[in-house]
This record gives sequence, structure tokens and C-alpha cells, in this order.
Amino acid sequence: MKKEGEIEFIKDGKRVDGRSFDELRNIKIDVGVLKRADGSCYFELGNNKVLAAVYGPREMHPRHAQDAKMAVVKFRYNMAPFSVDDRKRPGPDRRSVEISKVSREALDPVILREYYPKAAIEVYVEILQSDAGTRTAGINAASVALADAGVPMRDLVSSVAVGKVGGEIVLDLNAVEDNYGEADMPIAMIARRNTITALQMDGNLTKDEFEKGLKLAMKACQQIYELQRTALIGRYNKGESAKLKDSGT
Amino acid sequence: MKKEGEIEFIKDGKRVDGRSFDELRNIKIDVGVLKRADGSCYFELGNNKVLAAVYGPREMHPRHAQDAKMAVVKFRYNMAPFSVDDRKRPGPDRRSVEISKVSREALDPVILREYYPKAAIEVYVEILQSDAGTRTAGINAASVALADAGVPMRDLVSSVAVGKVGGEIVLDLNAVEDNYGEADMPIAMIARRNTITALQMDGNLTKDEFEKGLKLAMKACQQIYELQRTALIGRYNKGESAKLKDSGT
Amino acid sequence: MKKEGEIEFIKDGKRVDGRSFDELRNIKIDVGVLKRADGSCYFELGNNKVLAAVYGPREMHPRHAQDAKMAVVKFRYNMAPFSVDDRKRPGPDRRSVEISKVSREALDPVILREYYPKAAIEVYVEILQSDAGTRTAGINAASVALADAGVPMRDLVSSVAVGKVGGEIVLDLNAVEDNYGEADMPIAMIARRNTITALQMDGNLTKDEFEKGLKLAMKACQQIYELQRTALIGRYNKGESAKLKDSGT
Amino acid sequence: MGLEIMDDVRKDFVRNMLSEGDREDGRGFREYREISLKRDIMNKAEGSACVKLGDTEVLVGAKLEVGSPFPDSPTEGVLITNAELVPLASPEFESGPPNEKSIQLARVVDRGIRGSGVIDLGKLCIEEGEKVWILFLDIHVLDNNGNLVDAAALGAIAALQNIRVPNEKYGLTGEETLQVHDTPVAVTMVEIDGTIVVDPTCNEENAATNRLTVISNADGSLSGLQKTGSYGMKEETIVEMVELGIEKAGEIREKFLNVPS
Amino acid sequence: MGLEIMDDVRKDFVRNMLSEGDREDGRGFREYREISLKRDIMNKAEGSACVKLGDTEVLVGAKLEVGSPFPDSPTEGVLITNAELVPLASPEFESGPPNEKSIQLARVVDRGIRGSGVIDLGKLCIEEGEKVWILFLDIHVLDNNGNLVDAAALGAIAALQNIRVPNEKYGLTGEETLQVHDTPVAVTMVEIDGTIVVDPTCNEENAATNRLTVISNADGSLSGLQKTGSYGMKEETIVEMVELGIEKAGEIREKFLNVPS
Amino acid sequence: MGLEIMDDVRKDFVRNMLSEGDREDGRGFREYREISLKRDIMNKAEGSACVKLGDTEVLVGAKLEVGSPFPDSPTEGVLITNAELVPLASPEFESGPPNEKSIQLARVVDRGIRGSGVIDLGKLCIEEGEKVWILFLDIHVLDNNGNLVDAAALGAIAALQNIRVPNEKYGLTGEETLQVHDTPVAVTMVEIDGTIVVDPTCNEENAATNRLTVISNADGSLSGLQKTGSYGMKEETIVEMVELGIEKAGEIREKFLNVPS
Repeated sequence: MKKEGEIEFIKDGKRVDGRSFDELRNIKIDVGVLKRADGSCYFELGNNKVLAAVYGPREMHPRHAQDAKMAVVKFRYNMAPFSVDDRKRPGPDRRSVEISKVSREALDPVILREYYPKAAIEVYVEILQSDAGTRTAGINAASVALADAGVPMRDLVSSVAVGKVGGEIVLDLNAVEDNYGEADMPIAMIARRNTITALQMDGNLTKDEFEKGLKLAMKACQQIYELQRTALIGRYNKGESAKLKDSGT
Repeated sequence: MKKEGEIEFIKDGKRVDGRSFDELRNIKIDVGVLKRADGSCYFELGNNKVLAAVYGPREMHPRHAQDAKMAVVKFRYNMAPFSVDDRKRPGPDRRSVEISKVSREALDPVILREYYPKAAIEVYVEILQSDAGTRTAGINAASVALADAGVPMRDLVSSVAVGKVGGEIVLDLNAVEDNYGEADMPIAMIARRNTITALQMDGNLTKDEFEKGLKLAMKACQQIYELQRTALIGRYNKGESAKLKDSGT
Repeated sequence: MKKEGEIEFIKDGKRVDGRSFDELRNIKIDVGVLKRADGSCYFELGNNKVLAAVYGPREMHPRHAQDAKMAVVKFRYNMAPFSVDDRKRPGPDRRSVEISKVSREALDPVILREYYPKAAIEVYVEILQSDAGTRTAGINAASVALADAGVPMRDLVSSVAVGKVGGEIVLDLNAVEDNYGEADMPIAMIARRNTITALQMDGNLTKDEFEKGLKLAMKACQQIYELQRTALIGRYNKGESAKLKDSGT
Repeated sequence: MGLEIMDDVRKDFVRNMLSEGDREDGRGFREYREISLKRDIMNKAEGSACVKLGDTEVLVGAKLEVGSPFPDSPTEGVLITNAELVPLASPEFESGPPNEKSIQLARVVDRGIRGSGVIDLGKLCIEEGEKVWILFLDIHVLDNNGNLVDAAALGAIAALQNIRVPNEKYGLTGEETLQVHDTPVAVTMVEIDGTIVVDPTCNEENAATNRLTVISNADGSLSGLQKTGSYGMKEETIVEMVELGIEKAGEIREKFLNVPS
Repeated sequence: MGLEIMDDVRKDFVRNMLSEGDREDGRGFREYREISLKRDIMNKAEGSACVKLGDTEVLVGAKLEVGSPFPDSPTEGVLITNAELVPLASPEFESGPPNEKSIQLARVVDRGIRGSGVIDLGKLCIEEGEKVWILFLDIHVLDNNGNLVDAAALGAIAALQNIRVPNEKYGLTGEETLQVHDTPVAVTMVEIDGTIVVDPTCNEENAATNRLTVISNADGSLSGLQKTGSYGMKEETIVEMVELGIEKAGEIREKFLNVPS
Repeated sequence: MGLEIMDDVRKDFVRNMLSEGDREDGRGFREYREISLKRDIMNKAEGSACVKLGDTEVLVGAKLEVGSPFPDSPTEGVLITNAELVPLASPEFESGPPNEKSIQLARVVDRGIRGSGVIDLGKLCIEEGEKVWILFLDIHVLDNNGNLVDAAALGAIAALQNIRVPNEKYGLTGEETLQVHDTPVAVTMVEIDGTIVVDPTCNEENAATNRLTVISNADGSLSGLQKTGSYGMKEETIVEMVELGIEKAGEIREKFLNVPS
């Protein structure tokens, strides 16, 4: 995490993009945007544009990776080459491998995997435009796409990052805050149960700052949960539940 | 396709290597040149030196790639590292992957694949010396090698390229014509049936030029077909059909 | 093999490190140093530090690589990135692939592979610090680790290199001798049977020098065998044979 | 096994409809699905476009980076066209390195661009032999409901049309836009039991004996052809498809690519 | 199949013992296994350390090479942390390229080092934009009996503490040692049926519903957190673990890292 | 399974014949198959040779490119020997990256060349520390009927003997040919039930308990040895093979490599 002494992160109680400390960026959620996928979701978080698709439950390949007791969730976080300032070489790098693991573990707790022994539930997240917070946007999108696919779930998972910039604990870092701030802490949770399913932190925080940030993030997840729920309800009210998914398969 | 204004492609109705517009380069065909392969063919087209080998029908690996209704044809076009001006790194590149696909699809239509469900018929083409037209030489060689291997076929496939250089539509481009000419169009066909099994074009052609080129290529394929047939007859007249292929296997 | 005219390899009948021509570097052998492995051995040869672990006999993956008549021995020689002067990129390179093959073939003759059809016996050698002679140290370590794992063996295998420096045939080259000497010849043998199981040579030797070197190496292997045997006896006298290997498995 | 049977069922379905003069989505044989083209939609890309052909959706992003020229063309920039068939877009796509399908898709689009001289690579040279622009054209398929080539090729040209050269990022000065010299359009047709239909869906692609992509330019000339599939074609069919391809390309160009520049 | 049953048996064994207040090796819930730390043991590495946590053994080697800086940070050296889970160390590890486990291990250790500014990367710059030190930190696992992260993180700091800069090898002059500005310590805890235990063994890791690694600095602040596992955690549990992690880190730092420099 | 039985049948066949003093192709135990060597046959390679040992056929091509020296030998060119066991050459070869067989083949040939100082790498330096010739020696196996090493090693020396340095291509001046200082020849022998035979066929290789390659020079000295196979050998056998190898190498050198230069 680079230090950048010259940036004035906080001015008159507002952040560089005019938000208050506990304010989310704009969120836009579209459900069922893809035809071939069993479930899908387009998620915008500020300038982040993220697409999630879900396939399955279907047969798990390779067979030796099957779990006799429950479905295996595959999660692939992938950045489009043009989603970042310097072109990203296609294919997984170390960062995306780690994010895929953390995201899978963030969603595992709500999926009723035991309903589908030996099966695979595949979640694909494509980052089309990146602006800090892509992993949280990806988890949010994936959670909605799983619901859209009709995968049996205990609940939705919601995700957001908090961090420290200019000495303040703030919600949902943007790119400048992420690059030059003092700490970044993405979390995911089952909002209605106050249960945390993902937690990472890098940078530097005191214990008190950590606790403050955790509470801030947990509160914001409640907001995100409401937006996810609203989007899903909107989807089914449109009567699109009868979409024909098998054409072309 | 680079433009090279200074090359005089056509002079006195002849091309840079003295050929007329509708003239093939020298062709040499040797059948059954390899001991271990089930069928093989060495094919020279001008300065191109190409070797094809066929193995099978034999068991298809991996199993999940088997086709329950018919044999799967595998085709691998590969350039020897020393076959080109600048050493080619060993292993498939994007160009050779595409050529392998196009070549396989050029041969598929004549192979009685339905005789061998679940099996693999493997075709390997090695470019030993490259001088423009290697993919057509490879298809010609592979077609003869398939026949030499006794793979049941409806007919032979013959292949040649036409192109545009110095404003003229000419047959069978050499390296200079290919590098600095205006268009290159390789085709493959079942000559006796006037059926086209491969067609690609890059560069720039008018519709009329295209039609003229297509006819030129189709006529040349008839010539190549005769050479292929003659080579195969020569092979069997030598009584070499009794070669022992299994020694050392 | 580089020539380095300025190094005085031999002075007053002694080598650069003070050893006589037929003298081994210091050897230290610790048996059973790893908890998870079925058998293990730490081997020091001068400044070389080598660790070997054995797993199995256990199920062979992938299945199509199983041998219906006997166990397959897998051998992986691997250098830690920090074991050499210039950091070694992780993963196998051509040198380590060849050494793995030669080492496996050095050990195969003593392993009663026919006792375990279809199984795998896996031998892993990690070079932690390298100073010329790592492949011989690895074979010595692996041989002891196999015995420690209780893999049924006809006998132990012992290994050492001889070479030519400053015109003399000497035993067990150190790094300077290896880098700037005239020849290097690693061998492995079943010391008690005078049977050679590995032999390589690079550099330049006359036939007489070769024969002299071979005898020198064979004699040294007897010494190494005694050290290996002593280490194994020490191990079992400590009553550690009752170690619980399955905890945590 | 069950899946293979479903494959056959779908093929028969498509064939039966066609024999009665219908397509599965009610289109005419020579009719495209509804085309939607959005430009300049990704702010990290120097140029971008999103194309929908009915339910098929493809995103194309162009990135410009400063790099070294190839030794044998020191005065030219480099164009690299790449396609990713990410598993998000279809149940048939798998994670992993480019395979023959994605490589063919990228190469066909690439050849169309080169064949008609869309980009003057000489203009992408910054310093002879040392520094040139590397132009990456990345085709990112989002939803595969058939005919990816036409969508990708259309998106590629549209993305090139809205490139802003990132001179400032590299401390350079120069033109801000990239001149696009032609507007090649790819038109893909399939032959199913002797019937030619344009802009095939996945089901039509699977039922087809042949597929031909015809790329043609503003002046009606051809800049690329690619036959796909394991069946032979008659000369007449090819000639008919080439004519039809040029005609349909004109319609698409007129509607989507003749932007005032 | 038999193996899966053994897995369940071992999990139940661990759980049953814990429910009676015991751990499989007789430790207290908040007690580490015996820690052994040896420094500067590999003479080809510029810095090295070997850490044992009971039967877990991890070797860390640091190498310094001269290379080029990243274009966007021309005045900084480069730190590359890598972990190899070589098959020698566990029956579960396989040969092959880094997988998600080894990548996560390396990245968590790496973030701990960066988060607390252990190394001033600016000091690793030799010539702006041209030449910098590339610092490779290689984690080589020798015996995996659980809790690799804590062993690797401890070994990494210890290896950094004894680095000798190979100026001479590259014909350079400069400081011989690398200043280590902080001593982050990773403490990993698992939750098993509501009970928190530190420094888990493999069996405990497998029986755990949750795992949390807390990396904290000399001043008691946090420089890294990583939750692992497919279960949810309560806020209180996390807060308790963070407090406990800071406390245990202090004990380890005091004993092993406060070397007179 | 059937194939494995055929393997055994073939091994027994070879053994039974040998026990009666015969080889499958009627040769004497110390007799090579007919050797054919053609030079300078590939016009894109700077040097080339095609070797046939009976039905075994190997092509070797040498390419010279200008590149950078290794940092630790700034005044020397680089020799890279590579072997491809392409699937065209044998039903046992598979597509894919180099495996242990192709790597061993390349490395044994490479060591023979280095051990006897065939090429003075110092002569391949163009500009100290900056530009040197990279000499690629590519072994391309066309038909594997046994004893690839001897064919490849012979082809390698012959290819080196007819190298034309492509100075002009790189705008350089310098010697046109490459001085070849020695003519190492590889002779491979197998032991089958105590009998030693030279130049083994595939069937003989499979039936052998041991294989030894002896590479020797014009002065009768050794420049390489490589034992292959999972059986032990007696000292006497090795010594006998080394003597025999040197003798046969002399015959081959005399006939094929003592070209007037």
C-alpha cells in the first residue's frame, strides 16, 4: 500500500469523490441479463462493472474432484483485459486465484450444497471495468446470480470493503483511496444473520479502528442486502421467471 | 499482408520465378516413406518439404473425447524449428492451431469415420522446409498418407492456394508473392466431385477476382489429384503393400 | 565445462579444499527427520544439504500410468529457489527432469517393485543448499529414506562422483572443481554387489582415466554404504521405529 | 448420453422448421436478429463497443500500450487480436488457455481488419525500431447464442472507431484518434439441407452442414473468407453466399458504421 | 472412500477431546507448540531461517538480485514472496504449479510484510528507473503438521533480519544489511464447535469450522487479517480472536524477533 | 492389455534369437545397420543433416540467431540443443512439451559436443556482453526404429560441419563457416541376457536390461557416457562396452565425418 502524502483525502468531512465516510458508491443491479447462463447478474458499484453467471448444479468434472456428500462450488474471478489501466494478460494470475478462493468461501456457507452430492455449481465473475472493490462487487453479483439460477440457498451474501484514508475509517474505498490509503478491509456477510463469511485486511489498522471498520461494513452490508433483495423481487415481478433457458443449449 | 511497391511481380506475362499465372510449382510425392507410421507421405511443393504420417484407427485418448458414433480425426500441423528463416519455437502457436483445425475439416468429409465409432484417426504433418503454401502441401500429403494407411475414404482431397499479385490472379503463391502480394486464398477440394472442403482468404479481392481465383484453384486441384493418384498407384505396383508395419511396434 | 587456467587445482598433492585425491567431503546423515513422510533422510555432503522423503506404496495416479505387474517409482529432484547462487525459478527445468530420470533408474534395481503391482512409490528430493554433487547426495538420501519408509529393498544404493581436475582423477568434486575441472562422472551402485545402477560422464577423459575413476568411485561407494547403514542402525536403536506416522494424515 | 440425444432432437427441430420455411425464432432466411451496438462504454479501455445480435452479446475493448516493434517491421505498430470464450458465456465454454475455437475467432476478425487496411500500422510507429504502439483488440464474449464472428467483427471496428490514443499517459504528443480507413463487415451464413440462412443461432450452427463467413469492405470487395465445418460445399453455394454476404454487409455498414468522423 | 471415513474419524476425535477440554497433543487452548527458530543457515541465500512449530517445519530463504523496477514505481525495489508446497512435505501436496493454497500462503505473508512497512522499498532502489534490488522471499515447506502461515511469517521476518546485501557480486557498494522496520507476527486460530484454539495442527485445521490469521506489529496494530474456510463467523468471535492474536504475537515477538540489531 | 502381452512376446522373440546367435534383422552383434548421412539438405537452416540408421531417421537443423550472452559468460556464444519426439515418428510418442525422453536425448547429444570442445563458444561472441550468436541445434526425429541417440549425435556434428554463418542477415561481417574442432561419435550398446549388441532396434531396446551410450573423440578419448535403464551393470560389462564404443566410433568417424575442410 503506497503512501501518497500529497493527496488530501478528507476535506470538510467529505471524501475525494464527495461522499461522506459511511456512504456507499452508486449501486445498480440487473438480474437475469444473460440468456445462456442458468442465472446471472450485472452489478455496478461506482465505476466498477461486474457480470456474474451461474451454471449448475451439473455434473462435476473431473470426476476425482467430486464430493460424495455435497456439491462442489467452483468460483472463477476473471478480469477482462481492458478492465484496467494497463492491459491485463488473459488467464488467472496469483491475485485472481486468491480472490476466487476467498469469494468461493464467502458463498459456500449459504449454498445448500448437500442437496446435490457429486455435482458442481459453477460461478463465473467477469470484471468488465475495475475501480477498486471488484471482489466485493463480484461476491454481491454472484450471490444474486445464484438466486436467479434457482440454486437453493439459506440466504443472500452481501459484501463491501472499509478502509482507512487520511486517518479516517471510511466505507467502500474508491480507486484513489485504495491505491494511496492506509488500509483496506473487504468483508462479506450473511446480512440477516450478522454472520461474516469473508474477511481480509491489508494495510495498517489499530484494534479500535478495526472494530469500528467492521461495524461500519456490517451496517453497509444490510443496505446492500436490501438492494439485492429488491433487484430479485423486481426480476420475478416482471414475470420473467418463465424464461426459456434451454433454447440453444 | 505487407505491401511492397518495389517488387515487379509480373514481367512479360511471367511471375518472379518464371511461372505463368496458372502454373503450379514442381510437385514430388513419395508414399510410404516412414516405417513406424501406419501410412505416410513426403510431399514437395517447390521449396516446401512436408511429411505426413497417419496412425490409427486406434483407441481414442482421453476417453471423454470419444465420439460414440464415429472416429475422431486428430490433425496436428507442426513446423520444425529450422523450417523457417527465424527459428520457430517448438510447440503449437495460434497459427498452427488454426491450420490444424482447417486441415482437419478439409479431410473429415472424405473419411468414413462412422466405420470406427470411439476410435481416433491421427494425422501428423511436419513442415520440414517452408516456402509459402505449407498448409495446402500438408493437406495433400495427409490425404495420401490416409490412403496409404488404408483408412477407408470416399475419395482423396487435393489442395492449392491462389492469390493476387501485381494485380493478377495467380496460382500457388511462392514466398515472395505470399509475403508481398495482395491476397492469398487456400482451398481444398474433393477434386472428382467438385466439392470444396476448405476455403480461407486473406488480403483483398473483388468478387470477380474471387470467382476467377476459385475456378483457377479448382482446376489446379484436378492436376494435383492426378499426381496423388499416380503416386499411390506407383506405391502399390511396387508390391510394397506387403510391408511389415508391426515390427518394432 | 569451462576451462579456468588460473586455478591451481592441485598443490603439494592436495586439492583446493585440502582433501587428498581419494577423499570424500564430510558426510552427515539423519534418518526419519520428517513427520508426515513415510520415510525421510537429511543428507549433508560438504556444503550440500539435501532432504529426501518417501511416500507409499500408495495408489498410483493417474490410473493409466499404473503398471499391472509392479509398483511405479516416481522420483522428483527439485532445487529450492535459494539453494544456488542465482535464484532458481521454481518448477522443473530440463536438468532436473534428466536428473530425476537417472536417479529413479539408479534406485529401481533395488526396490522390490513386484510386491506392489499398480502402486506408486514416490521419492521426493529437495536440494536445500547446492555445492556440486547434489544428484549423488540425492540418491544417497533417497536410498536411506526408502529403507526408513520400510519399502522392501534388495539392498541400499550408494552414489558418488569422480572427476578430473588439474590432470588428476579425484573423488567427489566440490563446486570449484566441478565448474572449472575437466570431467565429472557421477555413478551409483549397489555397493555390496559391485553393481552399477547409474553412470554419466561429461567433460573429457581417456579410457584409462575413465577406468581409474570408475574404480575410485566404486571404492568410495563402499564407504558411503557403511555410513548409510550406520545411520539406519542408529535410527532403529533409538527405538524410534515405533513412531506414529499416521497422526495428522 | 442424454445430452447427445437432446443435441439430435434440436438439430431435427431446426431442420424440420426450415423444411417448412421457418426458423426457430421466426426470422426470414436472410434476416439478421436485432442488432444493437453501443460504443465507448468502458472507461479503462482506449476504445470499446458492445454488440448484441439478438441474445448473443460480445464486448470488444481496445488498449494501446507503448512497446517494441517486431525486428522485421521496425516502422510499424503492432496489432494483436485476442478472443476469450469465457465460461460465463456458454455452458460449452471452459476455463483455460485459448483453444481452436477462440483462436479461429480472433484470427478471422484479425484478418478482416488487416485485409482491408483498416489501420495504418505505420501511423502507430512512435520511434523507428524502438517504440511503437501495441494495439490490443480483446474480444470478450458475454453470451453465446450463435454467430460470434459477426458480432465480434462489428464490435472490433466500432471499438477502433472510438479509440482515444493515451499519449499523455506515456508523456507523448500526437493525434488523439486513430484513423479507421475502411469498415469491413463479417456476414456468416450456414447451409442446412441446402437452405442458406444468415446470422445463425447456436441451434442452427449445430444443425448446419456448412458455415461460411464473408468479410467485405465499403467498396464491396472481400477482405476475408473462412469456411468452417466438416462437410463439403458446392462452388455455386459458395458464390451465392459471397454475393449475399456482400449485400448484407452493406446494410449493416450503412446502419452502424457510417459514423460522421 | 476409506480415506474419507478416516477423515471423519479424526475430526470427531478432535472434537470429542476439545469438548472435554483437551487437545490431541495435550496443549492448552491458547498455547503454541514448541517454537524453534534458526537463522542464517543456508549459505547460498542472502538471508534464511528455519522455523519449527512442533512437527511443522518451514524454511524461508531470501535472495537479492539486480533487476528492473516496475514502470509505475521507478524508485522502488521489488518484493516477491513465493511459497512452494512441495510434495515432500505432506501426502496431500502434489507436484505442479502454485495452487490456491500456496498462493494464499504467500500472499498473506506478503501482505503482513507490506502492511507494516517492514522493508522500505525505496532503499532497494539502485538507479532510478533502471536498476533496483529484486528481493525474493521463498517459503519452502518441509513438513506440514498444521499452521503453515505462522511458521512462514515468522521465518520470513527472521530471514529478512539476517540479509547480507550481495553488493560485491554485482560490483556495487552500499549498505550491507537491510533495515527491518517492524516485526509483524502472524497468529492463526481456529474455531471448533465454538472453542477457539491457537496454532492448530492439521487435524485441528480439518475439524475447524473457521480459521483466522491475525498479523500484528510491535505497536499492537494490525497489518493483516485473513479468514479461511467455508463457514460463517460471529462478530464477537472475530473480535476475540483479534485480541488474542495480538497478545500471542507479542509473546512470540519478545522471544524470537527482538534481536539486538 | 493385449498390447502388453505383445510387448512380452516381442521381448521373448528377441531374447530367443539372441540366445541362438541371431538378431531380428540378421546383423552381427557388433554390426551397425546401414548408415546414410545426407548434409545440407534444408535451405532455411544454417546447417542440416539427415541420418538414417536402417529404418531410424533423424533430421538435425542448426539455426544461428543474434542474441544476448548469459550474464556469467559475456564473451561466449550460446549453444542450445533441443530434441522433439514428434508423434509422427512413433506410435509411442505424444504431442506435448518435452518429456524426460526427449530432454535426455538432447542433453546427451549436447554434452558430447561440449565435452570435446567441438565448438569454440568464444568464437561465437560478436560484441562482449552485448551480442553473441545463439546456436540452436534442433533434433527432429522422423522415424523411430531404435537408437535415436547415435543418429542424432551423428546428425548434429554433420549439421555443425556445414553451417553457413548468416552474417549478412544481421548486417555483420565475419567468418562464413564455423570451425568444428572435433568429431565426437556416440555409440549405443545394449545388454540382453549378458550379450552385448550395438545399434539396438526398438525391440532390442525394449528387451534390454541395460543400455549404455559411449561418446568418444577423434583421439579415442571419451566425451560422454550415459547409462539408461532400471537394471544394474557389472564393471566388466561397462569397461567392455566403453572399449567397443570407442572402436565403433572410429569406424563411423572414418566413413562419415572426416570430410576435407
